[in-house]
Amino acid sequence: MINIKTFAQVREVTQEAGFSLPLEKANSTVADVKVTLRMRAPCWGEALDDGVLCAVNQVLCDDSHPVAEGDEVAFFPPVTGG
Amino acid sequence: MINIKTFAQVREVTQEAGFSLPLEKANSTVADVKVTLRMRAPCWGEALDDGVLCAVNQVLCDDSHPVAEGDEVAFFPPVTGG
Amino acid sequence: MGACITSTPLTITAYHEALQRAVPKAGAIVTFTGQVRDYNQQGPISGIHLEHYPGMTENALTKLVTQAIARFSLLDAHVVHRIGDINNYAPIVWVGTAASHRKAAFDGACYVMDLLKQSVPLWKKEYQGEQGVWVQTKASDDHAAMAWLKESPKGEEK
Amino acid sequence: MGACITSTPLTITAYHEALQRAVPKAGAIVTFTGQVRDYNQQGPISGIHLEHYPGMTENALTKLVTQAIARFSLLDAHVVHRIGDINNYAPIVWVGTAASHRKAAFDGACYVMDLLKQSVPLWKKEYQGEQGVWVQTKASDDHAAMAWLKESPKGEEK
Repeated sequence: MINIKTFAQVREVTQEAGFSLPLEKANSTVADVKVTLRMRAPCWGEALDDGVLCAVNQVLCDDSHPVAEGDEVAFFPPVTGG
Repeated sequence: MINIKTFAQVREVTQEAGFSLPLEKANSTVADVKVTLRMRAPCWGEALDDGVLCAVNQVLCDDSHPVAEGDEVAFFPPVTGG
Repeated sequence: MGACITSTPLTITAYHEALQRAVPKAGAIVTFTGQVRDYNQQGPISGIHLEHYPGMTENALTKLVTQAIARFSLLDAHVVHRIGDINNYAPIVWVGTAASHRKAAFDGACYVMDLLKQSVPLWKKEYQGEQGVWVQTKASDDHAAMAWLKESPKGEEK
Repeated sequence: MGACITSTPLTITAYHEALQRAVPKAGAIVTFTGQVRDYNQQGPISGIHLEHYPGMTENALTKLVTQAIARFSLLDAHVVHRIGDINNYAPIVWVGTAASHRKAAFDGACYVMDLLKQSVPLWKKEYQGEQGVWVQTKASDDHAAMAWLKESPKGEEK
Protein backbone atom coordinates (compact mmCIF):
# COMPACT_ATOMS: atom_id res chain seq x y z
CA MET A 1 0.00 0.00 0.00
CA ILE A 2 1.00 3.61 -0.54
CA ASN A 3 -0.46 6.71 1.12
CA ILE A 4 -2.09 9.23 -1.20
CA LYS A 5 -2.47 12.83 -0.02
CA THR A 6 -4.09 15.79 -1.74
CA PHE A 7 -4.04 19.53 -1.08
CA ALA A 8 -5.91 22.67 -2.10
CA GLN A 9 -7.81 22.37 -5.41
CA VAL A 10 -6.83 18.70 -5.82
CA ARG A 11 -8.32 17.93 -2.41
CA GLU A 12 -11.48 19.90 -3.17
CA VAL A 13 -12.02 18.41 -6.63
CA THR A 14 -11.47 14.80 -5.50
CA GLN A 15 -12.99 15.27 -2.05
CA GLU A 16 -10.39 12.84 -0.81
CA ALA A 17 -7.73 14.35 1.45
CA GLY A 18 -5.87 11.11 2.11
CA PHE A 19 -6.26 7.36 1.66
CA SER A 20 -4.33 4.15 1.14
CA LEU A 21 -3.93 2.64 -2.32
CA PRO A 22 -2.51 -0.78 -3.27
CA LEU A 23 0.55 -0.71 -5.51
CA GLU A 24 -0.56 -2.59 -8.61
CA LYS A 25 2.85 -3.77 -9.81
CA ALA A 26 6.52 -3.87 -8.98
CA ASN A 27 8.72 -0.97 -10.19
CA SER A 28 5.79 1.44 -10.18
CA THR A 29 6.32 5.12 -10.99
CA VAL A 30 4.38 8.30 -10.31
CA ALA A 31 2.93 7.88 -13.83
CA ASP A 32 1.56 4.44 -12.88
CA VAL A 33 -0.05 5.83 -9.73
CA LYS A 34 -1.70 8.55 -11.83
CA VAL A 35 -3.14 5.92 -14.20
CA THR A 36 -4.65 4.06 -11.24
CA LEU A 37 -6.08 7.26 -9.77
CA ARG A 38 -7.61 8.39 -13.07
CA MET A 39 -9.55 5.13 -13.17
CA ARG A 40 -10.74 5.65 -9.60
CA ALA A 41 -13.28 8.36 -10.50
CA PRO A 42 -13.82 11.00 -13.22
CA CYS A 43 -12.95 13.77 -10.77
CA TRP A 44 -9.41 12.38 -10.55
CA GLY A 45 -8.97 12.94 -14.25
CA GLU A 46 -9.84 16.59 -13.72
CA ALA A 47 -7.67 16.82 -10.59
CA LEU A 48 -4.58 15.40 -12.31
CA ASP A 49 -4.72 17.75 -15.27
CA ASP A 50 -1.66 19.63 -16.44
CA GLY A 51 0.14 21.64 -13.83
CA VAL A 52 -0.51 19.41 -10.85
CA LEU A 53 2.65 18.67 -8.88
CA CYS A 54 3.61 15.43 -7.17
CA ALA A 55 5.79 14.83 -4.13
CA VAL A 56 6.97 11.37 -3.09
CA ASN A 57 7.86 11.25 0.58
CA GLN A 58 7.69 15.07 0.62
CA VAL A 59 10.21 15.52 -2.19
CA LEU A 60 8.95 16.97 -5.45
CA CYS A 61 9.13 14.40 -8.28
CA ASP A 62 8.61 13.91 -12.00
CA ASP A 63 6.24 11.28 -13.42
CA SER A 64 9.18 8.93 -13.92
CA HIS A 65 10.05 8.82 -10.22
CA PRO A 66 9.73 5.34 -8.64
CA VAL A 67 7.04 4.70 -6.04
CA ALA A 68 7.62 1.91 -3.50
CA GLU A 69 5.56 0.15 -0.87
CA GLY A 70 4.82 2.50 2.05
CA ASP A 71 5.60 5.73 0.17
CA GLU A 72 3.65 8.94 0.77
CA VAL A 73 2.54 10.27 -2.62
CA ALA A 74 1.02 13.76 -2.64
CA PHE A 75 -0.70 15.71 -5.43
CA PHE A 76 -1.22 19.46 -5.30
CA PRO A 77 -1.39 22.56 -7.51
CA PRO A 78 1.45 25.07 -7.95
CA VAL A 79 2.12 26.85 -4.67
CA THR A 80 0.86 30.35 -3.83
CA GLY A 81 2.11 31.08 -0.31
CA GLY A 82 3.80 34.05 1.35
CA MET B 1 29.95 88.42 9.11
CA ILE B 2 29.49 84.78 8.17
CA ASN B 3 29.45 81.78 10.52
CA ILE B 4 32.16 79.18 9.95
CA LYS B 5 31.62 75.63 11.22
CA THR B 6 33.91 72.62 11.10
CA PHE B 7 33.38 68.92 11.72
CA ALA B 8 35.41 65.75 12.30
CA GLN B 9 39.02 65.96 11.04
CA VAL B 10 38.60 69.59 9.91
CA ARG B 11 37.52 70.52 13.43
CA GLU B 12 40.36 68.57 15.03
CA VAL B 13 43.07 69.93 12.72
CA THR B 14 41.97 73.57 13.05
CA GLN B 15 40.87 73.26 16.68
CA GLU B 16 38.12 75.72 15.79
CA ALA B 17 34.61 74.26 15.82
CA GLY B 18 32.81 77.49 14.98
CA PHE B 19 33.46 81.22 14.76
CA SER B 20 32.41 84.38 12.96
CA LEU B 21 34.39 85.72 10.03
CA PRO B 22 33.99 89.09 8.24
CA LEU B 23 33.15 88.87 4.55
CA GLU B 24 36.08 90.63 2.86
CA LYS B 25 34.30 91.72 -0.31
CA ALA B 26 30.98 91.82 -2.08
CA ASN B 27 30.05 88.87 -4.33
CA SER B 28 32.21 86.48 -2.30
CA THR B 29 32.28 82.76 -3.11
CA VAL B 30 33.27 79.66 -1.21
CA ALA B 31 36.66 79.93 -2.91
CA ASP B 32 37.13 83.44 -1.46
CA VAL B 33 36.26 82.19 2.03
CA LYS B 34 38.84 79.42 1.64
CA VAL B 35 41.52 81.97 0.69
CA THR B 36 40.76 83.95 3.84
CA LEU B 37 40.83 80.83 6.01
CA ARG B 38 44.15 79.59 4.55
CA MET B 39 45.71 82.88 5.64
CA ARG B 40 44.24 82.53 9.12
CA ALA B 41 46.73 79.82 10.24
CA PRO B 42 48.86 77.09 8.62
CA CYS B 43 46.57 74.38 10.01
CA TRP B 44 43.76 75.75 7.81
CA GLY B 45 45.87 75.01 4.73
CA GLU B 46 46.10 71.43 5.85
CA ALA B 47 42.42 71.28 6.81
CA LEU B 48 41.22 72.59 3.42
CA ASP B 49 43.23 70.11 1.38
CA ASP B 50 41.65 68.15 -1.44
CA GLY B 51 38.55 66.22 -0.55
CA VAL B 52 37.12 68.58 2.03
CA LEU B 53 33.46 69.35 1.41
CA CYS B 54 31.67 72.65 1.93
CA ALA B 55 28.03 73.35 2.79
CA VAL B 56 26.53 76.83 2.64
CA ASN B 57 23.44 77.08 4.83
CA GLN B 58 23.49 73.27 5.11
CA VAL B 59 23.41 72.66 1.36
CA LEU B 60 26.50 71.11 -0.21
CA CYS B 61 28.25 73.55 -2.56
CA ASP B 62 31.10 73.91 -5.03
CA ASP B 63 33.84 76.51 -4.66
CA SER B 64 32.00 78.80 -7.05
CA HIS B 65 28.91 79.05 -4.84
CA PRO B 66 28.19 82.61 -3.59
CA VAL B 67 28.50 83.38 0.11
CA ALA B 68 26.45 86.26 1.53
CA GLU B 69 26.32 88.16 4.78
CA GLY B 70 24.92 85.94 7.58
CA ASP B 71 25.51 82.64 5.77
CA GLU B 72 26.55 79.49 7.63
CA VAL B 73 29.58 78.01 5.86
CA ALA B 74 30.69 74.54 7.00
CA PHE B 75 33.77 72.51 6.08
CA PHE B 76 34.02 68.77 6.69
CA PRO B 77 35.54 65.57 5.27
CA PRO B 78 33.65 63.01 3.18
CA VAL B 79 30.96 61.35 5.28
CA THR B 80 31.31 57.92 6.88
CA GLY B 81 28.06 57.33 8.76
CA GLY B 82 25.67 54.44 9.03
CA MET C 1 18.43 28.98 12.37
CA GLY C 2 14.70 28.48 12.56
CA ALA C 3 11.76 27.67 10.33
CA CYS C 4 8.34 27.43 11.81
CA ILE C 5 4.65 27.13 10.88
CA THR C 6 1.95 28.45 13.19
CA SER C 7 -1.83 28.81 13.11
CA THR C 8 -1.78 31.57 15.73
CA PRO C 9 -1.06 35.29 15.13
CA LEU C 10 2.60 36.10 14.47
CA THR C 11 4.52 37.85 17.25
CA ILE C 12 6.89 39.90 15.12
CA THR C 13 8.55 41.72 18.00
CA ALA C 14 9.42 38.49 19.78
CA TYR C 15 10.95 37.00 16.60
CA HIS C 16 13.02 40.13 16.03
CA GLU C 17 14.34 40.11 19.57
CA ALA C 18 15.10 36.39 19.43
CA LEU C 19 17.15 36.87 16.27
CA GLN C 20 19.06 39.74 17.84
CA ARG C 21 19.75 37.64 20.95
CA ALA C 22 20.89 34.70 18.83
CA VAL C 23 23.56 36.75 16.99
CA PRO C 24 24.27 39.83 19.11
CA LYS C 25 27.48 40.58 17.19
CA ALA C 26 25.79 40.85 13.77
CA GLY C 27 26.57 44.05 11.90
CA ALA C 28 23.30 43.98 9.95
CA ILE C 29 19.82 42.64 10.60
CA VAL C 30 17.04 42.74 7.99
CA THR C 31 13.45 41.75 8.64
CA PHE C 32 10.55 41.29 6.26
CA THR C 33 6.91 41.15 7.33
CA GLY C 34 4.26 40.21 4.78
CA GLN C 35 0.70 41.18 5.67
CA VAL C 36 -2.69 40.36 4.17
CA ARG C 37 -3.79 43.05 1.73
CA ASP C 38 -7.47 43.95 1.60
CA TYR C 39 -7.70 43.65 -2.17
CA ASN C 40 -6.68 41.52 -5.13
CA GLN C 41 -6.83 42.12 -8.89
CA GLN C 42 -10.60 41.50 -8.86
CA GLY C 43 -11.46 43.87 -6.02
CA PRO C 44 -11.71 43.95 -2.24
CA ILE C 45 -11.23 40.76 -0.24
CA SER C 46 -12.27 39.99 3.31
CA GLY C 47 -9.42 37.70 4.37
CA ILE C 48 -7.53 34.59 3.30
CA HIS C 49 -7.09 30.93 4.17
CA LEU C 50 -3.68 29.28 3.83
CA GLU C 51 -3.46 25.52 3.46
CA HIS C 52 -0.14 23.72 3.96
CA TYR C 53 1.34 20.24 3.61
CA PRO C 54 2.20 19.26 7.19
CA GLY C 55 5.77 18.06 7.32
CA MET C 56 6.76 19.00 3.79
CA THR C 57 6.12 22.70 4.42
CA GLU C 58 8.38 22.69 7.49
CA ASN C 59 11.04 20.75 5.58
CA ALA C 60 10.89 23.14 2.64
CA LEU C 61 11.18 26.19 4.90
CA THR C 62 14.09 24.64 6.81
CA LYS C 63 15.87 23.82 3.57
CA LEU C 64 15.26 27.31 2.22
CA VAL C 65 16.69 28.99 5.31
CA THR C 66 19.68 26.62 5.36
CA GLN C 67 20.40 27.40 1.70
CA ALA C 68 20.10 31.15 2.27
CA ILE C 69 22.57 30.99 5.16
CA ALA C 70 25.09 29.05 3.03
CA ARG C 71 24.61 31.11 -0.11
CA PHE C 72 24.94 34.56 1.49
CA SER C 73 27.21 33.63 4.42
CA LEU C 74 24.53 34.75 6.83
CA LEU C 75 25.16 34.56 10.56
CA ASP C 76 21.57 33.43 11.03
CA ALA C 77 18.15 33.40 9.38
CA HIS C 78 14.66 32.71 10.67
CA VAL C 79 11.31 32.31 8.95
CA VAL C 80 7.85 31.99 10.49
CA HIS C 81 4.77 31.37 8.34
CA ARG C 82 1.20 31.53 9.49
CA ILE C 83 -1.44 29.11 8.16
CA GLY C 84 -5.22 28.75 8.42
CA ASP C 85 -7.70 31.62 8.40
CA ILE C 86 -6.03 35.04 8.42
CA ASN C 87 -7.76 38.41 8.55
CA ASN C 88 -6.91 41.38 6.36
CA TYR C 89 -3.87 43.35 7.59
CA ALA C 90 -2.59 40.51 9.80
CA PRO C 91 1.01 39.33 9.29
CA ILE C 92 1.31 36.14 7.20
CA VAL C 93 5.05 35.65 7.08
CA TRP C 94 8.12 36.97 8.86
CA VAL C 95 11.72 36.57 7.68
CA GLY C 96 14.75 37.77 9.61
CA THR C 97 18.38 37.62 8.46
CA ALA C 98 21.59 38.56 10.24
CA ALA C 99 24.96 39.11 8.58
CA SER C 100 28.21 40.98 9.05
CA HIS C 101 27.36 43.44 6.28
CA ARG C 102 24.12 44.87 5.03
CA LYS C 103 24.17 43.59 1.44
CA ALA C 104 24.21 39.95 2.56
CA ALA C 105 21.39 40.54 5.04
CA PHE C 106 19.24 42.26 2.39
CA ASP C 107 20.03 39.70 -0.33
CA GLY C 108 19.37 36.79 2.03
CA ALA C 109 15.95 38.10 3.07
CA CYS C 110 14.96 38.81 -0.57
CA TYR C 111 16.08 35.32 -1.60
CA VAL C 112 14.09 33.61 1.14
CA MET C 113 10.93 35.50 0.18
CA ASP C 114 11.37 34.97 -3.57
CA LEU C 115 11.86 31.22 -3.21
CA LEU C 116 9.23 30.89 -0.50
CA LYS C 117 6.59 32.36 -2.81
CA GLN C 118 7.51 29.89 -5.52
CA SER C 119 8.54 26.72 -3.79
CA VAL C 120 7.07 26.14 -0.34
CA PRO C 121 3.89 24.01 -0.33
CA LEU C 122 1.39 26.64 0.77
CA TRP C 123 -1.86 27.45 -1.02
CA LYS C 124 -3.81 30.64 -0.61
CA LYS C 125 -7.56 31.06 -0.89
CA GLU C 126 -8.92 34.59 -0.96
CA TYR C 127 -12.37 35.35 0.44
CA GLN C 128 -14.91 37.81 -0.87
CA GLY C 129 -17.56 37.39 1.81
CA GLU C 130 -18.31 33.64 2.05
CA GLN C 131 -16.91 32.95 -1.41
CA GLY C 132 -13.35 31.58 -1.35
CA VAL C 133 -11.26 31.46 -4.53
CA TRP C 134 -7.89 29.73 -4.82
CA VAL C 135 -5.10 32.02 -5.97
CA GLN C 136 -3.79 30.85 -9.34
CA THR C 137 -0.23 30.82 -10.62
CA LYS C 138 1.23 30.01 -13.98
CA ALA C 139 2.14 26.34 -13.80
CA SER C 140 5.04 26.79 -16.23
CA ASP C 141 6.76 29.39 -14.08
CA ASP C 142 6.12 27.39 -11.00
CA HIS C 143 7.49 24.12 -12.32
CA ALA C 144 10.82 25.78 -12.98
CA ALA C 145 10.85 27.48 -9.62
CA MET C 146 10.04 24.29 -7.78
CA ALA C 147 12.96 22.45 -9.39
CA TRP C 148 15.22 23.08 -6.43
CA LEU C 149 12.77 21.23 -4.19
CA LYS C 150 13.45 18.05 -6.13
CA GLU C 151 16.73 17.66 -4.29
CA SER C 152 16.19 15.66 -1.15
CA PRO C 153 16.05 17.86 1.97
CA LYS C 154 18.48 15.41 3.56
CA GLY C 155 20.81 15.33 0.55
CA GLU C 156 23.96 17.29 -0.11
CA GLU C 157 23.54 21.00 -0.61
CA LYS C 158 25.04 22.33 -3.80
CA MET D 1 7.43 59.68 7.51
CA GLY D 2 10.10 60.25 10.08
CA ALA D 3 13.82 61.00 10.29
CA CYS D 4 15.45 61.36 13.64
CA ILE D 5 18.86 61.68 15.34
CA THR D 6 19.35 60.51 18.91
CA SER D 7 22.24 60.18 21.35
CA THR D 8 20.44 57.54 23.41
CA PRO D 9 20.22 53.80 22.65
CA LEU D 10 17.89 52.92 19.78
CA THR D 11 14.58 51.26 20.68
CA ILE D 12 14.15 49.05 17.62
CA THR D 13 10.98 47.34 18.77
CA ALA D 14 9.22 50.64 19.40
CA TYR D 15 10.17 51.96 15.94
CA HIS D 16 8.93 48.77 14.29
CA GLU D 17 5.60 48.92 16.11
CA ALA D 18 5.20 52.63 15.34
CA LEU D 19 5.71 51.98 11.62
CA GLN D 20 3.19 49.15 11.68
CA ARG D 21 0.67 51.36 13.49
CA ALA D 22 1.26 54.19 11.01
CA VAL D 23 0.41 52.04 7.98
CA PRO D 24 -1.56 49.01 9.24
CA LYS D 25 -2.73 48.15 5.71
CA ALA D 26 0.77 47.77 4.25
CA GLY D 27 1.36 44.48 2.46
CA ALA D 28 5.10 44.50 3.13
CA ILE D 29 7.32 45.94 5.85
CA VAL D 30 11.12 45.77 5.71
CA THR D 31 13.42 46.85 8.51
CA PHE D 32 17.18 47.25 8.60
CA THR D 33 19.23 47.50 11.78
CA GLY D 34 22.91 48.38 11.55
CA GLN D 35 25.00 47.49 14.60
CA VAL D 36 28.58 48.31 15.67
CA ARG D 37 30.97 45.52 14.65
CA ASP D 38 33.82 44.67 17.02
CA TYR D 39 36.48 44.81 14.30
CA ASN D 40 37.67 46.80 11.31
CA GLN D 41 40.25 46.05 8.60
CA GLN D 42 43.10 46.73 11.07
CA GLY D 43 41.83 44.50 13.86
CA PRO D 44 39.54 44.58 16.89
CA ILE D 45 37.90 47.83 17.93
CA SER D 46 36.37 48.77 21.26
CA GLY D 47 33.58 51.08 20.13
CA ILE D 48 32.88 54.09 17.93
CA HIS D 49 32.05 57.77 18.13
CA LEU D 50 29.72 59.36 15.59
CA GLU D 51 29.86 63.10 15.01
CA HIS D 52 27.06 64.86 13.13
CA TYR D 53 26.23 68.30 11.75
CA PRO D 54 23.26 69.41 13.85
CA GLY D 55 20.49 70.58 11.57
CA MET D 56 22.04 69.48 8.29
CA THR D 57 22.04 65.81 9.34
CA GLU D 58 18.34 65.90 10.17
CA ASN D 59 17.60 67.72 6.90
CA ALA D 60 19.60 65.21 4.89
CA LEU D 61 17.85 62.25 6.53
CA THR D 62 14.44 63.83 5.98
CA LYS D 63 15.23 64.51 2.34
CA LEU D 64 16.52 60.96 1.88
CA VAL D 65 13.38 59.39 3.34
CA THR D 66 11.14 61.70 1.31
CA GLN D 67 12.99 60.75 -1.87
CA ALA D 68 12.77 57.04 -1.08
CA ILE D 69 9.01 57.29 -0.54
CA ALA D 70 8.54 59.09 -3.87
CA ARG D 71 10.94 56.91 -5.85
CA PHE D 72 9.59 53.53 -4.70
CA SER D 73 5.95 54.55 -4.04
CA LEU D 74 6.37 53.58 -0.40
CA LEU D 75 3.45 53.92 1.97
CA ASP D 76 5.86 55.12 4.65
CA ALA D 77 9.53 55.14 5.63
CA HIS D 78 11.32 55.95 8.87
CA VAL D 79 14.98 56.32 9.75
CA VAL D 80 16.60 56.77 13.16
CA HIS D 81 20.35 57.34 13.53
CA ARG D 82 22.28 57.28 16.75
CA ILE D 83 25.20 59.69 17.37
CA GLY D 84 27.89 60.11 20.04
CA ASP D 85 29.73 57.27 21.77
CA ILE D 86 28.38 53.85 20.82
CA ASN D 87 29.56 50.51 22.21
CA ASN D 88 30.30 47.43 20.13
CA TYR D 89 27.16 45.46 19.14
CA ALA D 90 24.79 48.39 19.85
CA PRO D 91 22.43 49.49 17.04
CA ILE D 92 23.63 52.59 15.15
CA VAL D 93 20.89 53.01 12.58
CA TRP D 94 17.39 51.72 11.96
CA VAL D 95 15.45 52.00 8.70
CA GLY D 96 11.87 50.84 8.22
CA THR D 97 9.90 50.89 4.97
CA ALA D 98 6.29 49.96 4.25
CA ALA D 99 4.82 49.29 0.81
CA SER D 100 2.03 47.40 -0.89
CA HIS D 101 4.46 44.83 -2.31
CA ARG D 102 7.71 43.39 -1.08
CA LYS D 103 10.03 44.52 -3.87
CA ALA D 104 9.35 48.20 -3.20
CA ALA D 105 9.82 47.76 0.54
CA PHE D 106 13.16 45.97 0.03
CA ASP D 107 14.39 48.39 -2.64
CA GLY D 108 13.40 51.41 -0.56
CA ALA D 109 15.27 50.22 2.53
CA CYS D 110 18.39 49.36 0.47
CA TYR D 111 18.27 52.78 -1.19
CA VAL D 112 18.01 54.65 2.11
CA MET D 113 20.99 52.76 3.54
CA ASP D 114 23.13 53.13 0.38
CA LEU D 115 22.58 56.88 0.19
CA LEU D 116 22.79 57.36 3.95
CA LYS D 117 26.28 55.85 4.01
CA GLN D 118 27.41 58.18 1.23
CA SER D 119 25.55 61.39 1.72
CA VAL D 120 24.39 62.15 5.27
CA PRO D 121 26.81 64.34 7.26
CA LEU D 122 27.94 61.80 9.85
CA TRP D 123 31.55 60.98 10.66
CA LYS D 124 32.70 57.81 12.39
CA LYS D 125 35.73 57.47 14.65
CA GLU D 126 36.74 53.94 15.62
CA TYR D 127 38.43 53.30 18.97
CA GLN D 128 41.16 50.82 19.75
CA GLY D 129 41.43 51.40 23.47
CA GLU D 130 41.88 55.15 24.00
CA GLN D 131 43.10 55.68 20.46
CA GLY D 132 40.40 57.01 18.13
CA VAL D 133 40.89 56.95 14.35
CA TRP D 134 38.56 58.60 11.85
CA VAL D 135 37.17 56.24 9.23
CA GLN D 136 38.42 57.26 5.79
CA THR D 137 36.57 57.19 2.49
CA LYS D 138 37.70 57.82 -1.04
CA ALA D 139 36.97 61.48 -1.66
CA SER D 140 36.36 60.88 -5.37
CA ASP D 141 33.60 58.35 -4.77
CA ASP D 142 32.11 60.51 -2.11
CA HIS D 143 31.99 63.70 -4.14
CA ALA D 144 29.86 61.95 -6.72
CA ALA D 145 27.62 60.40 -4.12
CA MET D 146 27.07 63.71 -2.36
CA ALA D 147 25.97 65.41 -5.56
CA TRP D 148 22.30 64.87 -4.79
CA LEU D 149 22.73 66.85 -1.57
CA LYS D 150 23.54 69.92 -3.64
CA GLU D 151 19.89 70.32 -4.45
CA SER D 152 18.26 72.48 -1.84
CA PRO D 153 16.26 70.45 0.70
CA LYS D 154 13.46 72.94 0.17
CA GLY D 155 13.74 72.86 -3.63
CA GLU D 156 11.82 70.80 -6.13
CA GLU D 157 12.34 67.06 -6.05
CA LYS D 158 13.33 65.58 -9.35
